[in-house]
Amino acid sequence: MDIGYDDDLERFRAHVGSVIRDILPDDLRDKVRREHAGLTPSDMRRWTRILHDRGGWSVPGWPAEHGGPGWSYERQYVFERELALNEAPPLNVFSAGMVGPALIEFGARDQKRRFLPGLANGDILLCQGYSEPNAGSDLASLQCRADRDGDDYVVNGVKMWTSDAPHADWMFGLFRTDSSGKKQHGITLLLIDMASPGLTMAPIRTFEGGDELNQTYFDDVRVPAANRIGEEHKGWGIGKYILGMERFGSAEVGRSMGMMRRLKRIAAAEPAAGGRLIDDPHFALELARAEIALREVELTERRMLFGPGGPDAMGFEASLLKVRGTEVQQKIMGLMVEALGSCGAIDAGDMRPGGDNAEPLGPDAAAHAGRVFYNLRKSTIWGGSTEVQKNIIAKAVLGL
Amino acid sequence: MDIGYDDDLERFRAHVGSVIRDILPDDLRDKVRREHAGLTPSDMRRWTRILHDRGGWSVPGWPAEHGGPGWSYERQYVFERELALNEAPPLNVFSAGMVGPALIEFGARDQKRRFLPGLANGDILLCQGYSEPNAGSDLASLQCRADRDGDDYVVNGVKMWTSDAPHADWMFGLFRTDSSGKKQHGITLLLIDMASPGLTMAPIRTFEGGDELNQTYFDDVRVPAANRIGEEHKGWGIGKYILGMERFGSAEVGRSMGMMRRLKRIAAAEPAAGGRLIDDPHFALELARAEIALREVELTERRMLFGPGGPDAMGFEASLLKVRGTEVQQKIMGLMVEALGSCGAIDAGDMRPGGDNAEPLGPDAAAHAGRVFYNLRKSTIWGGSTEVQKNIIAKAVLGL
Amino acid sequence: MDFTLSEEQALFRDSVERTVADLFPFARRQAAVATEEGYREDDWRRLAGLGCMAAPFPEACGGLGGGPEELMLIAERFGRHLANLPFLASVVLGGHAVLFGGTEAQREAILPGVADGSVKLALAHGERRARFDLAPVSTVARAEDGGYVVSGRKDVVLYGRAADRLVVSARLPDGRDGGGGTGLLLVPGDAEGVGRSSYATHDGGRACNVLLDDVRVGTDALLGAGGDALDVLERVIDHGIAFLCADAAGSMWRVYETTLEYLKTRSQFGRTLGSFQALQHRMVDVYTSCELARSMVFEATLNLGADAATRSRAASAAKAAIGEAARGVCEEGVQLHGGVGMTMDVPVGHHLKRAMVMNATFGDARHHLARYARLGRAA
Amino acid sequence: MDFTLSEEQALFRDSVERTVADLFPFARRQAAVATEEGYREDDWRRLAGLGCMAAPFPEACGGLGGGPEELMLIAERFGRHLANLPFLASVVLGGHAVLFGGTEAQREAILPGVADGSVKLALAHGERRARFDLAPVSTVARAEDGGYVVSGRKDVVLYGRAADRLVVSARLPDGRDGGGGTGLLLVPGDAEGVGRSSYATHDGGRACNVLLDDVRVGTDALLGAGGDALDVLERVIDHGIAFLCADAAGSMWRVYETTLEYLKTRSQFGRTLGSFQALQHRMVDVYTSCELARSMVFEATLNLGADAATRSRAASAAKAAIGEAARGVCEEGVQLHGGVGMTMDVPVGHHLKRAMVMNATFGDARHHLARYARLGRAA
Repeated sequence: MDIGYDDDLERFRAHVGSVIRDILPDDLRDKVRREHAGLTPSDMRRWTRILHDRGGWSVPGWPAEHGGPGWSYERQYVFERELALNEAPPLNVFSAGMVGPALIEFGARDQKRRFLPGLANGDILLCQGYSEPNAGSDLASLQCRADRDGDDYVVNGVKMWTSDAPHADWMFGLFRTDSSGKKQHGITLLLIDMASPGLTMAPIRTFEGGDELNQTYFDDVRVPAANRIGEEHKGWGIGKYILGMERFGSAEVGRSMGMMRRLKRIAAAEPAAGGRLIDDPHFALELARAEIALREVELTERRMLFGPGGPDAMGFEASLLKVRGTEVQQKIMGLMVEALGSCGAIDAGDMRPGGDNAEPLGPDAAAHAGRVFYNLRKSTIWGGSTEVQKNIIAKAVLGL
Repeated sequence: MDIGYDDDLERFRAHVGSVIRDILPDDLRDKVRREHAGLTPSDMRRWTRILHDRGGWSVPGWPAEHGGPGWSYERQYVFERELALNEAPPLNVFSAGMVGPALIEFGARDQKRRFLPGLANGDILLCQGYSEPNAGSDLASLQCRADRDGDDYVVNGVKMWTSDAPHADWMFGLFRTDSSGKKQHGITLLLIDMASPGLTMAPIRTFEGGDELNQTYFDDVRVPAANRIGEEHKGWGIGKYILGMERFGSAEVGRSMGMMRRLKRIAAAEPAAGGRLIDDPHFALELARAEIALREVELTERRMLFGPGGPDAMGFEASLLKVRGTEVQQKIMGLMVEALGSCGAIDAGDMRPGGDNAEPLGPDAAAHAGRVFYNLRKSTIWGGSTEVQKNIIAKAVLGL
Repeated sequence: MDFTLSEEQALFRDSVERTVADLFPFARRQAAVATEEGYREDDWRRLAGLGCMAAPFPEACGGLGGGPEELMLIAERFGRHLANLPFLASVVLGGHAVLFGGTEAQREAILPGVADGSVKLALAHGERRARFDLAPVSTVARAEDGGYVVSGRKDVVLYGRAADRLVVSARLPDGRDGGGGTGLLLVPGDAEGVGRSSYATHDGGRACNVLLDDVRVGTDALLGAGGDALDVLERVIDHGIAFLCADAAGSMWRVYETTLEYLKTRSQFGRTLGSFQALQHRMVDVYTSCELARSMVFEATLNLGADAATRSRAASAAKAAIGEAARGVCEEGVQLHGGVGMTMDVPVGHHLKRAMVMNATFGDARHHLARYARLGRAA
Repeated sequence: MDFTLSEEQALFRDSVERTVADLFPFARRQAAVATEEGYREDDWRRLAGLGCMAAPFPEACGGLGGGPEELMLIAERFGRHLANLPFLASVVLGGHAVLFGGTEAQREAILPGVADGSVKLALAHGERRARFDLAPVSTVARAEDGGYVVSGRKDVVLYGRAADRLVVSARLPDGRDGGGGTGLLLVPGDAEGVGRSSYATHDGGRACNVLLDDVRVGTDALLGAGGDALDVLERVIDHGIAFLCADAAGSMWRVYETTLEYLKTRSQFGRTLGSFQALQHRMVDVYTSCELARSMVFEATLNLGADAATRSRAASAAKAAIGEAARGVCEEGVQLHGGVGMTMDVPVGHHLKRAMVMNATFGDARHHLARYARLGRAA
């Protein structure tokens, strides 16, 4: 048994790590160091392009015929970890890990030809159209309608919590095409051009001041049936498949490891009782607790990904990774705010270079700690809330 | 506003405190200092007699006509607190606080005459016959039958978790006299002579080694109808009334305050890192946390007891005192075990004077810490488990 | 043991509640937060008219003769409605520094303005390198020309830019009281050499860094008869802690109420959220936290007049307990609101911000647990 | 990354499982606990016959050439079935002290007996005043007549009375290796001057205090070539920690399974307990703790061969995490069993005792969090 990398994987790690450090633009790294604050959709396009041009690294799991390097799961895992540890932006998970693989698996030849290259090189940004005002945790009760009319669907309704909708080129979304049966039936997966007539957006501001979220309104939006993925009425299965594809992502272990490194840098720089905060016995104990909690999730993820059967054999028990991983991440971000002492009260808006606040207080890297802390409250709510995940585990794993 | 005692109450406190120290036998105090380990029913008889002879202090809330001092709620509260802080055994709560008041309120004149003097002076010890094998949290589903036969009831069935049954003179219990209606109906409250023919007992050993619990079997046990309290079939209300009478008890704040004092004595004596455990920054923080948590419960209890309307106005929100009070008590006992370091592994049985272990390890006062810690796991299970209390609060207070 | 407000206090609380509720409906509150100073002078005057600023001061200083209990009643209302005002800064910190630290003449000269709301004070004490410790002060007051010259820097001074006068802590020159202890000096906000760069705190409040660059003040700027002011500072900040605890408790109760309401109305899976037992039990925990917090507000408030060790221990107990509880309750509130809880226009997230700022002000829970333990050992 | 047992390991695990399950049905286990030494010599021999004691030792010493992974497999089975045996004491602690600290000659002389189960060792190191720190040793070995005279007292020596030989830590005389470091000495259990007062631990195990009153041993009693043995002790005890962690994880999984089963069968209010959502979510937390604990067992076990800092940090991480998790899971198990969980004849309470003893052995969670933090700063 071995919990670490073997020699081959270690060589691979060293190689991709050094390339990442090489190709990573300073401004992107600085944004990552601010806990991703300020990373824009166009930054993500640029980073995707850079990785793509390095040999399809933007889509590490895709086979060569679709422009990827076709790496093994182990290598994909190591590569994503190295991105985070070298403080690079993550992959575009919608493109690389979710919709791309679904298209490769279920898409028509023509759909693959139209979409895969743009997903790989960053020309196409996607947004997700799943949630609705009355379909959150209870996703299958979605009501946004797509009625067949000749070669088109006519879409009417509202999607909620659409991240980065104004910057997206296409939405992949679930729509109701039949209301007669049980609610999981009659759902269809469509790709919708965000420039379609009748499609409008309104931002939803989040309480920390972010504006990445939107409501998306559909008013007789015509969608060619050629943009349907899979069969009509059978979108629920593919939609869940797409969510389930995010094998290396939902626990956000890599990002949390990066955060932990930054937290320790901050604690080593912050003053406390005439010394450094990291030497304060009480803070040090909390830090140790968080570090160990993160290690638990990291190793459990490894065990589940690379146990017998590999990632494809992961079952519903993987839900615990999302539950626990997001909890630990929130804990780490909380400690980062706490590390700043009274400066933890200061809102980031005024700590940007050029802001009203002449001299930033607290280590620069933590300038956005508060806002990111608030923003990350979402991670236990979205993508299947902690409560929904526990229901799933209770039923599917525990048999309750 | 005032969270403390006024001058009058403070004088009362000083007086009863000094009397308690005066009349408390050393051997009883030593047992209390061992976290009540070894306190026997006959110790409780003796202590009740001592208090009784001091002017009815064994039944502080009873009016003078029944042999009590008729103290106000404030004085009862202060007196019970002083018992705990002076490391005296508590009152016999079944007699003084639960069945006695119920008899005074609902009992026939003859019942009062027969039972009250013995309850007050310790001649009568009671045990409680509520729970059954299939009626624990769901108490109203009890099945132990009492069938009317002339002037008697004939009782058949089993009672479970009967504390100190072999030492008790009488049981107060709830029995099924009618199964036709909803389950809360048709329950009758009886006093049963433990020497009755057909009544047998079997001990239930608890996992820490205790033997206070029993199953009590009824095989055609005849109980005179004169021993019924209140009306036939209407015992559920009185039974709940009796439980609700325990106004000053369920959170066990006084006992926990005594424990906390002892824990601090131990932490001041235990070695750690060349100094004392109480100066260890990490242990000190846990200790502070527990002390503050206890203070929260103490003050909340005071607020609820002595807010507008006084103790009689306490509603279902008082359930939180039991939930939180028992949690905090378990936390304190856990810290006491932890304070002993590697000696916390040693079973008390062998640390008694004269045991195999020539020299007791760890402070003598903590010799029974482990066993008491295990024993107190019961406190969140019995008397309405934490889960049941939360259901009650959710429904009655939150309206969910 | 008396947990009942006097009739007068109950009336006062009710009138404060009506006014604060009237001034701080959520949308109006958000508009005030977006202004330059983060609050409206009109609102300030309206509360002054109600006697809020005068409440805790003696009548001889233009006050109404109340004290900690009145401050508690005000703070609970502020927390409940997320009211942002320089009240803690001016009345509780600045005002009480003068009240406890000033001579009778200084009190009578300064406090009437504070009490009628026409003058605002701020306490410029904290310095970043000291983290949450009160004793280390590196700002210096040199004796020069029959006065003092003050130099240094103060960080995160609450509502410092709104203040007419700053109460600045500084190391006094040697020779006076032997070792040159820490003194409190009254410095006009617009004195030459005072720089104040203001910024928002997460809860929409305001704070600033104060740069003191050879600021000249007269000898009469020194509060009191001299001598080390650390005891005064401890006492003042314990009052601030009690105020923050009451504010946080008010905020917690509001989160409890609105979350409970949300659970009763929002449906998922064909049932109201409130019918799910797992959420019921969590709401019971939230409710329990609120009740315990209310008790600890009494602990902090009603011990403010006790001896220093009792007072500080009670304040630290409350700050540690309520700091953790407020954050926990607000995090639960956001979580139980689901996506809705993440939005700018729903108050629950703003309550969480208030809890986080409360924890970052005057020491976090760990700091106060350690202080509590230390004071317990000394006792 | 390889989380699969070799075929050989899987067979070994299965045969250990069968045998341990056969030897320790709960009632039979309780009967063994009630015997004088707390275990049956027959059971010990049966496991020796299976190769359990030989598993971790090199073939040159009569072992089977396995190592930490085999110890982990054994420990998990012990924890699962609450097996009490002097295995940790003799094989893991005593045996590995000889393996890591002894000369080749000592290893070959002593370990074959340990490996075939005919000889039992115990590690007599801990002293009460040191609490959980390994370094302070007040037991002294004086040089006299071409040997050592050992005096002192060792506390809570696991299965000390069952041991044929004790590995005793003592301060060596000055002059040898300069400052007289800590050495490990092999002392026959029945040597003159050795007093062993045995008692039960909460989990039904046995331990004793060892009084050493001028106990005389030869120079060959000193393990190794001399020199400070603290590094050896750290390494040995990290092995003990990994073993305890695996034992605790096995115990946790068993509590999870039996509690789940109980919830599925026990009814209250006309429904199975397992249908209540509040309990479902708590069982999910229990399950999650078990999965995380399994990972941390790997962390501790598979780093035993790493450099000292990595090894000790991994051991402390696992000990802290699993120590808290095991106690938490067992407490939940008792609570969810209700009154039944309080009874002597139901295993769940005994699992809680095992978790508490685990926490009291080689340092509690706080101790290991602090050690982990210290090692992290040094790195």
